[in-house]
Amino acid sequence: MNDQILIEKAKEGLKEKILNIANPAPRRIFLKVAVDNLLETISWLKNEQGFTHLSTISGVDLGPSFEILYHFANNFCSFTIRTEIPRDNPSLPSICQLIPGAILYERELQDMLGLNVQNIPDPRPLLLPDDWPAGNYPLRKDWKFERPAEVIPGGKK
Amino acid sequence: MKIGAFIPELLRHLAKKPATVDYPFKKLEVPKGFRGSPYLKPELCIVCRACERDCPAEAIEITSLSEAEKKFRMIIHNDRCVHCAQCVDSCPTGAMLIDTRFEIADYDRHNLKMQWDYIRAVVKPKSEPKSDQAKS
Amino acid sequence: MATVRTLVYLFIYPGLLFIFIYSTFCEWYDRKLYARLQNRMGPTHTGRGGILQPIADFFKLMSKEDIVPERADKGMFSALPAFGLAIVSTAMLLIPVWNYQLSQPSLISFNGDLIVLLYLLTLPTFIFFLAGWSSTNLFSTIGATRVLTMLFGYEVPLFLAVLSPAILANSWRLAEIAAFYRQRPWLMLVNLLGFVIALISVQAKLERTPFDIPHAETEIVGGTFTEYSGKKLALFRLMLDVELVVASALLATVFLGGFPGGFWLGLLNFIIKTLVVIFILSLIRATTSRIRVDQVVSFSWRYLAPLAVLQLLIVILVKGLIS
Amino acid sequence: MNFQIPIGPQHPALKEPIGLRITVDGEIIREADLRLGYNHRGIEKLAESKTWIQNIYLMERICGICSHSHTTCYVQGVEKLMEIQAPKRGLYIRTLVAELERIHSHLLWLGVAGHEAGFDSFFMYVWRDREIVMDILEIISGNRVHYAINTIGGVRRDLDELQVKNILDSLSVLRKRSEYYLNLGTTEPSFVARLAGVGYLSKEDALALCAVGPTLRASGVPMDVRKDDPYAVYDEVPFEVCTADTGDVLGRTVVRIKELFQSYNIIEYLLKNLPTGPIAVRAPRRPKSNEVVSRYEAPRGENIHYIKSNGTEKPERLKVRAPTLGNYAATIKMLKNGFIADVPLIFAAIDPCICCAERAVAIVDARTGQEKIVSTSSLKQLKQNVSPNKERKREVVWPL
Repeated sequence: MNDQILIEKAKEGLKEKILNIANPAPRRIFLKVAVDNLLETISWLKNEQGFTHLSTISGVDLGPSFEILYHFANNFCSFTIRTEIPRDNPSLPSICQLIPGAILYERELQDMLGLNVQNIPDPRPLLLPDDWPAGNYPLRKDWKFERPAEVIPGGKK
Repeated sequence: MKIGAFIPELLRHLAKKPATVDYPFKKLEVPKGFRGSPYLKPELCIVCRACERDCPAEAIEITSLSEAEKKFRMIIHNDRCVHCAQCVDSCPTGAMLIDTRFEIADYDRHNLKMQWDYIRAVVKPKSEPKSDQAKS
Repeated sequence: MATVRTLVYLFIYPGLLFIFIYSTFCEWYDRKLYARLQNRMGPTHTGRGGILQPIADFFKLMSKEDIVPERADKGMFSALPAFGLAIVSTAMLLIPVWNYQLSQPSLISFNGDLIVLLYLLTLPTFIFFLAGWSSTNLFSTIGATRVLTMLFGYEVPLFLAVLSPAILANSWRLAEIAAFYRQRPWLMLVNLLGFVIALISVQAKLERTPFDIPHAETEIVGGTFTEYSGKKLALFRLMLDVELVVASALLATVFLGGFPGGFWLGLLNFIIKTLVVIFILSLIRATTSRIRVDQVVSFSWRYLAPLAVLQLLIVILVKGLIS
Repeated sequence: MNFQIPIGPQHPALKEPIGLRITVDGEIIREADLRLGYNHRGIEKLAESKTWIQNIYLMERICGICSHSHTTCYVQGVEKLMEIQAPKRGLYIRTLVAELERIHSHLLWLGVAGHEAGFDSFFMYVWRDREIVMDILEIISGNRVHYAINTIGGVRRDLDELQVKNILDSLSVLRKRSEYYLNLGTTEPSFVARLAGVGYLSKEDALALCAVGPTLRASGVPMDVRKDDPYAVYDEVPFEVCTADTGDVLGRTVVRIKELFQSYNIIEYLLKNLPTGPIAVRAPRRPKSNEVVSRYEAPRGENIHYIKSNGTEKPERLKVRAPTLGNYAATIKMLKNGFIADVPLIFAAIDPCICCAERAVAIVDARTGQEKIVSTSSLKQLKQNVSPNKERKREVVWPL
């Protein structure tokens, strides 16, 4: 199977950088690396395995840390690289030099989870309004949205 | 490249009946399974609250009027309803049904509320519900 | 008698009253036709078959709030719609539609009225330009520059195409040109190419698809008319309708032999011939998609202008043959 | 002479609000910048507070046009989390609706392209024929737009013989019409003049900027999730991935019309090989703690959902990446050095679904002004400052 070959190749090419590699379903590979090895792993994936298409970047708030998932895809496999960064120092390198199309996803990460993406070519906020209060990151678990009470135009009957 | 490639088609339709319908005056038939607004058959409701729990729009509200008489009140907020008919699927006794009306707009959102006061029915669920419907 | 005639001419037929009513009818006709060509219903409910819809639209717009942009040149901004309407209505007076005697076919008829009419039809373009420019809106400004850019494209072919029948008829007077072709109907065929060129140029002059570039709503919102609202917009729309009638009447006079036959028959002729021209214009509008402003200019100079010159050559040849 | 033109958030070319600011030099675009956020609804956050069943309908409301694609993507992910397998007939009906939706979306796009190019007759005719497929969807699912046919573990409504026959009859009409439009759209000179060579995106750029869907395929990259990562029953259905190598708007049009024909073939295959049996299985209320990446080829391109469950009734994280967001970076590239007149066409050519792309946070009030971005609070301030009786400024500042 392609998945097995790819996993073998990953083990060969990345060696001790791999923290964990899993293949929970056909055509799905999850590879965990440390944040310091992220750029090398992605450049390995792109240049040596030909994964040029970045589907998206997901960020998950795990409580004490954030998990960032880079979903790559090519014609036969969806390859996810995951990395974890601590909550008190949420910074990770930008991958825009390798994948120019990642810019919008990285800006979204900055807005929504308050991650500090280093060397990002365009650090402006993407989604949030300009008068959004600083330090509010909506997709963090500790950010609670209070739904305002429903107001029916015309008042109560 | 053909100049005026569209002209034959256009002229062919000049004398034809328009494809559009003079809507508020003439109406199209809706098909049989059309999902309109939900309504309740109170004589079948066993107050399992499956509809209330599964409603994605929080449009169904069941309150208890009197515990002793087992009297309940259901309000369907049609102004919030998204017409997904999940309540119909969730209902184990077939008490929730959906009609085929589509002109339900109103000037006042309060007029869109529908309300039923009823005594809880004792009906055995006809068929197995599609999802796990543990009584809450 | 002459005074009464003048007054009737100015205010009733074919002056203001007739032209306003007839132009709204033409708008309805254009809209209905356009809709039916697209397999739609078009205006339906105001009046029989929606025939009063343009009038209803006019009165609705007249009663709407009228907003003048803060930074616009207020005087010019407000004066332009009325000015434009006046120009196209004046142009209508030159069309020979009265009882059709060669001596007195219209209120004023003189040798060279063709040229005056063409110039009166050029002025609305400048009105649109000024309207867009004085709005000081970005979209209006782009629309205004597009108006002028397009003018350089279609104006010369239009002039050449309209002048070639005049050369053949050996007259610069509309009534005489029409009379000439009525006597020799087969000579109208000589001007067929010119007629096509003139139709395309008039389409561009009236800013209808494929030349609705200056007010292309999907590109630059409303273009020149972005800031116009209420009464001013109503007048502009009326002006466009009148311009449509005048332009189609001009083409009917020059290429289709005018409107002979006294008052009633002349009126019938007028209506039928303008409606035929408007039908062709609507068909062009329905058949094509909007092109870019650079494509308009290159199309005009690459195809229309050489063809117009060719038409001129044909006319000169034919003239040599028949004389 | 450069000046900036705001396209949006409210603009007739955009059917949904988005802020696009272009710097033009005469009629030529020099710079383009994109501003999202006008339309944010906070769906990702909201999904974390809704149950798995409620989320089906929430996902459906990400987008009106591709409502089925988001639910399918979500539902097949959740099915994997819950370790259930939808029955074959259910999957066939799911695929059938997906392909009908693709037809409806592509026809809609074709009409919109005509409208953006000022070709209103084309738009009217295409949309008239699109009604046929809308009616089919209404008969199958009970609604024209939000079909709500998916449920966790299968589909909600079955097909009967009469419906199958109706759909096949309508398809033959649609097929004939699509051939006509393919012929017309590629021969009408004024239309072709607007499409050909506009919004060029090279193969390298398309790959580097991670474009998806027909935008990518029109640049000559045969990437289609249906083929690469078959979900539902696409591994059983024969079809081809349509590509074009022109990389312009005309190429995207051709790719979409070719895909229409593929969809007709797929639907015919599905209806002729429709298996019997149940249409859904019972789903548990809670999945185990797990995670899944679900991909789907929406009409606009690759749609990807990352779903993480924590063993409760509600998802821990639901990340949605709709195809439009993936194409924005490429759009900016395409717009540069184009004409103002081409903005709506280039923008429409990615088939933007702004609702899809914008869904991450609760309230958004930003408004793109002409010179600067003005927030609502300062707008309200402005409104209070300018009283109706105040004298108007007389000085005129010419924009040029």
